[in-house]
Amino acid sequence: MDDFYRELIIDRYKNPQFRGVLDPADISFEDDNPLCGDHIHIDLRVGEDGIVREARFDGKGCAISQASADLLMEKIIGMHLDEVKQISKQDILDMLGIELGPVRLKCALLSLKVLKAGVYGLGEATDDLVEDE
Amino acid sequence: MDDFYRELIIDRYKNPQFRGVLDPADISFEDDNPLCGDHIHIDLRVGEDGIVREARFDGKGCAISQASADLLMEKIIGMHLDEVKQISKQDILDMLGIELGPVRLKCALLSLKVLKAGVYGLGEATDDLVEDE
Amino acid sequence: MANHILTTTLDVKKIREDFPVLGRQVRPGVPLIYLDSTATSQKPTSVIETMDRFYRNSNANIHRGIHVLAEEATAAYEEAREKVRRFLNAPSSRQVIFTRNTTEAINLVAYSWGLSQLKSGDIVLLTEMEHHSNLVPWYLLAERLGLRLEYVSVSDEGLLDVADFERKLELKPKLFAFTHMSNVVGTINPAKEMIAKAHQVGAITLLDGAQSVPHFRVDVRDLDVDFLAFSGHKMCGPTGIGVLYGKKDLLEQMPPFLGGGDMIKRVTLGSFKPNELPYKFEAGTPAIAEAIGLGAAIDYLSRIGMDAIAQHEHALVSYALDRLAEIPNLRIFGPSADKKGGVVSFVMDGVHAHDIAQVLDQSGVAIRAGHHCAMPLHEKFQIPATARASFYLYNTFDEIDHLVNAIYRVKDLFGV
Amino acid sequence: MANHILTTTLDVKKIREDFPVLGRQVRPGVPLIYLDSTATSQKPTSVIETMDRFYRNSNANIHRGIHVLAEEATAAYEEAREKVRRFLNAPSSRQVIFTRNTTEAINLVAYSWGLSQLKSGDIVLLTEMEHHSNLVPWYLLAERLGLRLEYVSVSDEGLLDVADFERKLELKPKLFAFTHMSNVVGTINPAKEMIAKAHQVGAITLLDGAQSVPHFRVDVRDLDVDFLAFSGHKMCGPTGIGVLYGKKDLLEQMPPFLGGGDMIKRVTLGSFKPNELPYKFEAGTPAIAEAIGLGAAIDYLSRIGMDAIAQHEHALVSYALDRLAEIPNLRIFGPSADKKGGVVSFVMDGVHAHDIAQVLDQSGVAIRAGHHCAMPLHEKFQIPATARASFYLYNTFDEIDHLVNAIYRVKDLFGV
Ligand SMILES: Cc1ncc(COP(=O)(O)O)c(C=O)c1O
Ligand SMILES: Cc1ncc(COP(=O)(O)O)c(C=O)c1O
Repeated sequence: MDDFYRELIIDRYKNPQFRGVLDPADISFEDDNPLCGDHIHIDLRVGEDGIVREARFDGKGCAISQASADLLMEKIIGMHLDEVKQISKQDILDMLGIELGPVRLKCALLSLKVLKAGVYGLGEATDDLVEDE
Repeated sequence: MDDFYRELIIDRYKNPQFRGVLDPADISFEDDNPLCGDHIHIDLRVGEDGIVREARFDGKGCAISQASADLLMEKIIGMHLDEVKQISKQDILDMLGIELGPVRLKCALLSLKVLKAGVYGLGEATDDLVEDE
Repeated sequence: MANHILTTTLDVKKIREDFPVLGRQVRPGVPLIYLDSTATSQKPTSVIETMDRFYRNSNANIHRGIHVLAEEATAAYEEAREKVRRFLNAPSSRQVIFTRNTTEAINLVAYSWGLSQLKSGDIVLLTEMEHHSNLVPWYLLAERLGLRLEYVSVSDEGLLDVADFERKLELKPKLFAFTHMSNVVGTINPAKEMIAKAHQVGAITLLDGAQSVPHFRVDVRDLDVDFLAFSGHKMCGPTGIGVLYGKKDLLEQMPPFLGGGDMIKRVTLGSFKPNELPYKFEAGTPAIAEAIGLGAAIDYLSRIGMDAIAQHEHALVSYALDRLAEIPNLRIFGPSADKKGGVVSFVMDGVHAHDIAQVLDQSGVAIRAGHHCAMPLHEKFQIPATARASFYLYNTFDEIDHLVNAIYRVKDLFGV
Repeated sequence: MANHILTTTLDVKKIREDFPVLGRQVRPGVPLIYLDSTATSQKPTSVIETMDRFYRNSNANIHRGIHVLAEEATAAYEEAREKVRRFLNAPSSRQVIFTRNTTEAINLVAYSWGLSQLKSGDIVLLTEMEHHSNLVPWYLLAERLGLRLEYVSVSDEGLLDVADFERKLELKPKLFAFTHMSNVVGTINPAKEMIAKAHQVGAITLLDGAQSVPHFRVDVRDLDVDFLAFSGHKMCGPTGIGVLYGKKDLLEQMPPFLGGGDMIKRVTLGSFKPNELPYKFEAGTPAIAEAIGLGAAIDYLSRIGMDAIAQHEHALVSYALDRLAEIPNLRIFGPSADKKGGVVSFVMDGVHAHDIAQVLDQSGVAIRAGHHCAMPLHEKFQIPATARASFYLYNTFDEIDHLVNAIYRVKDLFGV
């Protein structure tokens, strides 16, 4: 049990470091996981060079979705948008350091889905964005 | 095999005794078994006293449906219409003297169904007419 | 722990032996505690073996075949229909239509009865506690026809508001479609009285029996209900099979829904004549083995006895409500045990329902977390998700103790 | 008996051991000779046991569950979808929608694509050799929308008339829906060429693969077909499961068909947002165990090899046609062996098809008699019913000899 809820996840869930809102922001996007009501909003500030300068998430949901969003924001600060587009499902799993079943995977990947939809400038966040097909 | 196709059935199929048309007739009705294309037409002449005076069938189909129609015509001549209404599924099976699966049962009962729909003056022949529910 | 009277007339130990999966360890040393029967029930050996035997001995397509296998398969399939008829006390097995599940059964009514009988401006009355299966078909129909949908409101306690129901009936709905038992709060609605009242204003009634038929005696003649829908997989039967029961005159008037083999009497190029009931509504090769499996499930449940099952579940849920009430920071939804079936939904301050379920799973306790396909009810309660434990004939008081202990572990882990 | 080259690359003796029912005696001393696979195929042990294992070990409802069983069930269900994708060479498993059977898959297209894309006066092109499943859904739709239905005519030999097809295409049909292989005369239609021609006039194409997918390699990308429908029960899989494959852009544009759980993203009182593919079209609890069983069937067929299966069936049907041609007063329908799959339909002067089937059954030979859900084709041939023997991977040349001998017994009995 404690394996699963690694200290990192509980810690980031209870004490997130990148929770917040950026106003103004260069890129904003939000979506939810309809299966559980998880909701994630993401704001990015991006330099002219395409490098992410600041990143914040807001939302509510389970420990996995919120911790994963917090860790993801940390990860992308300093990245080029083109690199952000390359972040894969596996990167998120490595970041969390746990194994996940298909349902919790959706929780873990929600922030990445929202992030990618925002970065690509899409109208809607779809699962395709985070599947390694 | 020969059990099943009792001599009686093959005989009545090949040499029916009540095949034909009555014109005019007091009661006429026809229907088919949609599952196999069997078709039965029945004509009756009925006295003022409600007794069946003459009965003929016409149609085409399998040995069971045609033999059963032929035997049924023979059976009802001389019967009162009220008695005809009482003829049951089991009566037909007894008359044929064989056991039948659910599909062939429909073949065997087609003539009774047509007969009853005609006698009751119904617009349509339904399976309810020949089920012992 | 309070002093509880833990009584049941079921020999649960023996019943558990009928369900192979209940002997499973989900991880080495961690036995399964299955508290998710509202989502789907487990299956007894007799059901599994009945289908197995069918495939090994009698498998054939039905209705049109003359050979021995086809006759055996047809007889077994129709015998299953008769078992359903008897289980529901329905007048005729012609009124028993096999579908995939509750959802398809309700859609069948929406497409066939609804599209042909309803028109713009007509009112369909639902409730706020419906499963999506008894909402979305009506949304789709409302969009197509311009219907007006109304909802009987649900109290904070999780009961239908009787006064609101009577007010809504004054609108003269053409259809009142409602759940017999909520899959979230467990409320058992007084279906018989509600159906009678709906009939008084001329409404047709549809009862979602997904959670009632598996758990207590449902008598369609006593209820006088017009349509009843339920699923095999929630009542010890296989997946892929459900039932629509309907009153004969309604079913007879209804146009076909799906077109294809078996539902026709005659087909020419450009026209067809529909078959008689129930075949009119069973297009194509049906779920033959699954219908036969459902028949075996009904045999199994009938052998145990639906009243005994209901009593057992009532004892379990009473105990569960008492034990859960001891836990600080737990909010339990739904009415008291006397008004509900074996379902308990709850939330915990500071821990999302998904996390509760995940941590419980580590202890082998299988519950469900989410909106349970009843988003509007969750919206009403202003929560995105609940954790839900649900019980069936094979659950024990012991398992509820395990549930409670596991919930304490969640609290420890999250420090709440 | 003519001199036949009886060759096959299949080890049929070994294959037969995989199918428990083939060891059965239908009556004491009378072994089963199953020649009715076109109606439904038999099931290998691996398929039966896969479903059995699922119910004994991992049974749970899918998608929404967090516990171990739900995760295992979800993974197995989605893995089955991936197996179907690979089997069809479809681009994405999102394009694989599970239905009950071929019939429901075609109805899904008629209700969802048809109702939203077609309008009064539009032409739907079918053929005279269609199964009722690919006729009646279009009749129902035509009635609702005022469509015009046209039919590619069938020659006396049982082939589609190419010139008539090209003439009908000039009418610019919006949809061309046709069978890949006739379930009566066995004709294999040149689907790839016909689809290309239909696309040239802008038609959407739907292929009824009920008889093709089980019997030879069907590659949706190579065919470039827009929709493909087929049934699990005809390809060694269980009843209660079928598939609709569709091109992604079409499926994405299409509105939902059945409403309920799982096919939604979000529901409020009065509105909903549909889920992504393929879930948009899978309302309610799906046939979970059956999808997994279909996956096992695909594994089984793939292990044997679809090309080897097709070759074997071709050898069987060639032999059967030769042997049946020897019998006086037998009229055989359909083209020569090189243009067809493993199906032979025939009539006998003076003996109804039902009686043939019945007498054959006494010898353990299971064939089908009737219109085989293709009344219009029978009308065309001006016969009410045919007797049909059909073959699959587990049939032998020996069994065909038994069939022929049994037919001679029918002739004796009826004196024809
Ligand atoms: C060509 C064809 N299409 C459609 C069907 C219908 O299949 P199902 O009854 O599984 O829906 C069949 C099966 O009999 C068939 O042979
Ligand atoms: C009350 C209620 N209605 C309908 C359904 C839908 O059942 P199915 O998914 O079997 O169609 C469920 C099952 O979750 C339910 O609990």
